[in-house]
Amino acid sequence: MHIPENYLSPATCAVMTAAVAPVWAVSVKKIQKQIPMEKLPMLGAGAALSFLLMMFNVPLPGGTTGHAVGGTLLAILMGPNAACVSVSVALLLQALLFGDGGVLSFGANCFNMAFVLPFAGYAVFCGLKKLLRGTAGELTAAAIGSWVGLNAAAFCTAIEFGLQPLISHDAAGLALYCPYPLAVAIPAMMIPHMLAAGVVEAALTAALYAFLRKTSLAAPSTARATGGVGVLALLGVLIAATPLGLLAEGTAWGEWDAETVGQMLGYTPAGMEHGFSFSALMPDYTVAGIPEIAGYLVSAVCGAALLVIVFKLLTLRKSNRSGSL
Amino acid sequence: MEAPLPSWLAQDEAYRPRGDRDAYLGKNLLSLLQLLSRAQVQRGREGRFSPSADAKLLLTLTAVVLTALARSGMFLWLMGALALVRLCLLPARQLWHTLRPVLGAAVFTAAVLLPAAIFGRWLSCARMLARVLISMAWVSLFSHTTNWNFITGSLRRLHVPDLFIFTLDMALHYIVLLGRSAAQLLEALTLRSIGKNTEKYTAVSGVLGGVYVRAQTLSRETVEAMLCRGWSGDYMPACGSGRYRGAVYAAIAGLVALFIYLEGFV
Amino acid sequence: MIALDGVCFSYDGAPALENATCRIAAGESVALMGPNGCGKSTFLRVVNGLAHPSRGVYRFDGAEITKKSLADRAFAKAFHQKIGFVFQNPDAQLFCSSVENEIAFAPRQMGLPETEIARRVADCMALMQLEALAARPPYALSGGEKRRVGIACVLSQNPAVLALDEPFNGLDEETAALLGAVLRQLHGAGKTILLATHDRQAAAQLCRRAIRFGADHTLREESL
Amino acid sequence: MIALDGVCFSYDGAPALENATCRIAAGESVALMGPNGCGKSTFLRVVNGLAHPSRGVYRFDGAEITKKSLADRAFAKAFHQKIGFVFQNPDAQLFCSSVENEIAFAPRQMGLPETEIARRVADCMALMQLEALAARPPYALSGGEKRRVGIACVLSQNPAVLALDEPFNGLDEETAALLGAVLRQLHGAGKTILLATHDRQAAAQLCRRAIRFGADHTLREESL
Ligand SMILES: Nc1ncnc2c1ncn2[C@@H]1O[C@H](COP(=O)(O)OP(=O)(O)OP(=O)(O)O)[C@@H](O)[C@H]1O
Ligand SMILES: Nc1ncnc2c1ncn2[C@@H]1O[C@H](COP(=O)(O)OP(=O)(O)OP(=O)(O)O)[C@@H](O)[C@H]1O
Ligand SMILES: [Mg+2]
Ligand SMILES: [Mg+2]
Repeated sequence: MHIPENYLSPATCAVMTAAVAPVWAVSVKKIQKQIPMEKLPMLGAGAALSFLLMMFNVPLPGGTTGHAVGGTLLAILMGPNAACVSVSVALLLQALLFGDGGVLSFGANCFNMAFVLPFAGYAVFCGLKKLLRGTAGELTAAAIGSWVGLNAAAFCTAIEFGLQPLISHDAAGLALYCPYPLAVAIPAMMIPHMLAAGVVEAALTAALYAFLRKTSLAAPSTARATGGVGVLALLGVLIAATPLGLLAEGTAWGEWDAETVGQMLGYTPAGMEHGFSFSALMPDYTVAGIPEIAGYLVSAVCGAALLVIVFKLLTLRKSNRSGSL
Repeated sequence: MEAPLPSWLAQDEAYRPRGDRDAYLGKNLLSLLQLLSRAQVQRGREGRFSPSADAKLLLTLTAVVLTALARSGMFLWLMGALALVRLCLLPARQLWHTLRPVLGAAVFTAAVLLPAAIFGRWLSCARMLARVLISMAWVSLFSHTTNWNFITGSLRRLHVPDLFIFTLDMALHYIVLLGRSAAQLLEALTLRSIGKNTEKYTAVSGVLGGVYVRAQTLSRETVEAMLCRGWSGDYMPACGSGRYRGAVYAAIAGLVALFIYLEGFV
Repeated sequence: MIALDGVCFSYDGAPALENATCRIAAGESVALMGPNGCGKSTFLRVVNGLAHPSRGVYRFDGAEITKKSLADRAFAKAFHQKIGFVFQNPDAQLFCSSVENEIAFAPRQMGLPETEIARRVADCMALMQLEALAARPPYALSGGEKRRVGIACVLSQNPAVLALDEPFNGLDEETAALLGAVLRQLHGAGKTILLATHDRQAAAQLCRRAIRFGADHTLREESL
Repeated sequence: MIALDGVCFSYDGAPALENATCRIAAGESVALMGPNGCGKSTFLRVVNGLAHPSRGVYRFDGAEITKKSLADRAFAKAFHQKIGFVFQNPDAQLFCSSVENEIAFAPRQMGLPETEIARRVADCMALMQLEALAARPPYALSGGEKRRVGIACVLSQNPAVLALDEPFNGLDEETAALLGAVLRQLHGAGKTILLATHDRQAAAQLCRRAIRFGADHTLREESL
């Protein structure tokens, strides 16, 4: 469920980053207190694990990808704070190295996958573990917890997507970022995550946890005593506050009525009348008094550069590429 | 003291392998190992005149933010043109590596936007696609022209907490480690898989356990090596060089000025 | 038996072998020598079909070894049986759950009867003095013990060509002498031996001929 | 400087050190010798505070080294700075993203100023002839190159005690001679050297005294 670049408006990205920043700060503080020095590299190992799990991803309809995250497993093994840092780092690696998930939407991705996911999953795990006794009970709790965690994160992602057409569009009512409203985004995100990705995450979590328990490498999490109510309350407040923050930013208060929503859902084909012509791609060619020449100049540069690139790639095909491993 | 060789070892081996298909599980395990072994973190190559990484990171962030904010087509075209020009200065192989994720993202976005485009929102979809392409190109350029050693240093300059940087460094280390031990195991396995394996499942579980135990051992040894060399929990990552920072800051200022001008804020 | 013609290989653009041309006949014993990083291990990787030349041709017993030819499983298995490789880093070579299983892996793959497997395992353990370690997992051994297991599990496969990458490293004096004796006997029995080493003395005792690698990754013949 | 009294250590019930008692004074140079699996590496692990005796006492500079005493970060840091460890398997020792960073790791942890770090890195790279490899990632090196990096990154820490586990393994002749000369000079400058090796000649050239380990994991003194 990596949100790519430019699917969320910059304002949304800013709000989500602001929401996740205090979580990071608190996590780092707690980790330094709770985790002994020689266990710290395990955070890196956790990040690597999460990174590898996220490599196995499939595109989903609705604008994102589906894959396991392993956040709940990490939370169970190292505590939710450590899981938060690990998954954040894995996401940073993916954003900067593989272009998977945007740089601007990094905050939003972290909010969903590094905060909501491990904390929600861990809370469910802890709650269920008390009810279901024994090893089997603990594994069940881990599976259900991770399923819930992943779907909670997917739900947040869906909401963030679905709000985009409402809060940012141009004068003509055309969405500037993700064009799908809540009614499309939520089912498009939730159905595959509930049926596929969540199940994979649950199975992986249970299997890996069982394996680690068997080899007695799963040390009891260090953060048990501190989690609980405070974290849950923080989670609730942040989740409640995020859409408010988006709306309060002012552009959309007026349009937040049934009529507009209905209009958005109905997909009135307003853009049709523009017809199909190349120049429409840059309709405001001459905005702010730039002479048309500048536009042509830039296009010429683009064309020339593209030609060079294609040529270079063609030479690459000819020279053999089998030399390296 | 020379004991004679065992008789079988003194003879030539008369061995003819029979045809054999791998069990489903074995095949899947092999492909999993292959995937793991390819999980090597790419390391960007710095050009000779490459500016310092923190400045480049700031430039990239600025470009991405402005691209996301821009409403004028002209500015988007400009950003695209800049990215294209930088791209065509790269050597062919690096160019291909840089372009690959961009093209992937473009195809993915196009597929996602198709329904909306069919419903008549093609203009906004085209614009979104352009934005995605352009910012992806900038980010990809950054990561492929920056040595990863310097990225952690630049994060330190941007006041990211040491714990994050440490976790990042360790994650990179473990990804490489896991990939390499998977690759080595795969090599050892291919060299020694010289016939029909009668106990496929025990072999498979043994190999999986082997990967796990090796990762475990290696990570323990890493911690020991760090302890021995004076690491005591607080981490001191390297700082990158401060080359050409002024020039990059000027470029950032230029971009922002252009943005303000083209977006009609003045 | 082994014929390289103008073989080049580079890791991600960094050359490791330049225009390597050589012939090694069956039954020969050849030392590979040269400074660190000159390409000895890479040469052995090419010879074992783990790395494929970016330019040039490598032939084993007349058949060209390429990625494509090794995709034929029966051919690949026969090829890998004929040539045994002792890695420079024994850690990278071992993956079974016990020393005994490790040594039995190859004969078991070859489908030998259980009595023959047991015999080979016992003989190889005796040769490398591993009897006391039979049930130990290979990753919980000392450095020299791992090396011995690595050698034993290649011997149990009874390959026609032995490619040994610094096999004496980490062995104690007694075991090193023993390994030298075994290698001499194997050579006497007609096996081909490729020995990468920095130890001039050991090379001279075992081999008549050396291939010397230069720091520029080229190679030339030398007699010992 | 280093004092072991009746130290025992075993891995999961398998003994590796039995009742080891020895004294090593500051400025001494001592060889550790013995057959494979006799406990040399384990001895060095105990001396470096990586393994803790199950019985007996290990004192370094008069302070007892236990898990508890090493939990004090300042003490642990000072202790680890004073003693440098070259691992038997160089692969296990290297974890940074480039050779340069690897060598700079220890001085950076010590909080030295950047100019001093740069100087030490340059000096150590020159000593081990690593200049050409500065920007390479350590995992993409040949075996001997890794070993050289492993040694350089311990030298850059300038420890009072050097614990070297078979440092000559895998080095080419020239580099081995160079390392021998460096070690002799370090010994002359008053550093303490612990050298685990199977090479009797190298040991005799560098050390006056040897600790010989038996196959039964006990140790006794020997003069070279
Ligand atoms: N995995 C790798 N990735 C990139 N470069 C490599 C890799 N392995 C080796 N090299 C480089 O290839 C060259 C040849 O390496 P090789 O391992 O063949 O040397 P060698 O002769 O075996 O040296 P040594 O005596 O140290 O074992 C060296 O310059 C080395 O740095
Ligand atoms: N990780 C481990 N787990 C269990 N046993 C081990 C482990 N490492 C070593 N041993 C055992 O402990 C004993 C001592 O090993 P050590 O590595 O100290 O030997 P060494 O003297 O360094 O030998 P070498 O010359 O082969 O390096 C050996 O019997 C070995 O099998
Ligand atoms: Mg080598
Ligand atoms: Mg040892």
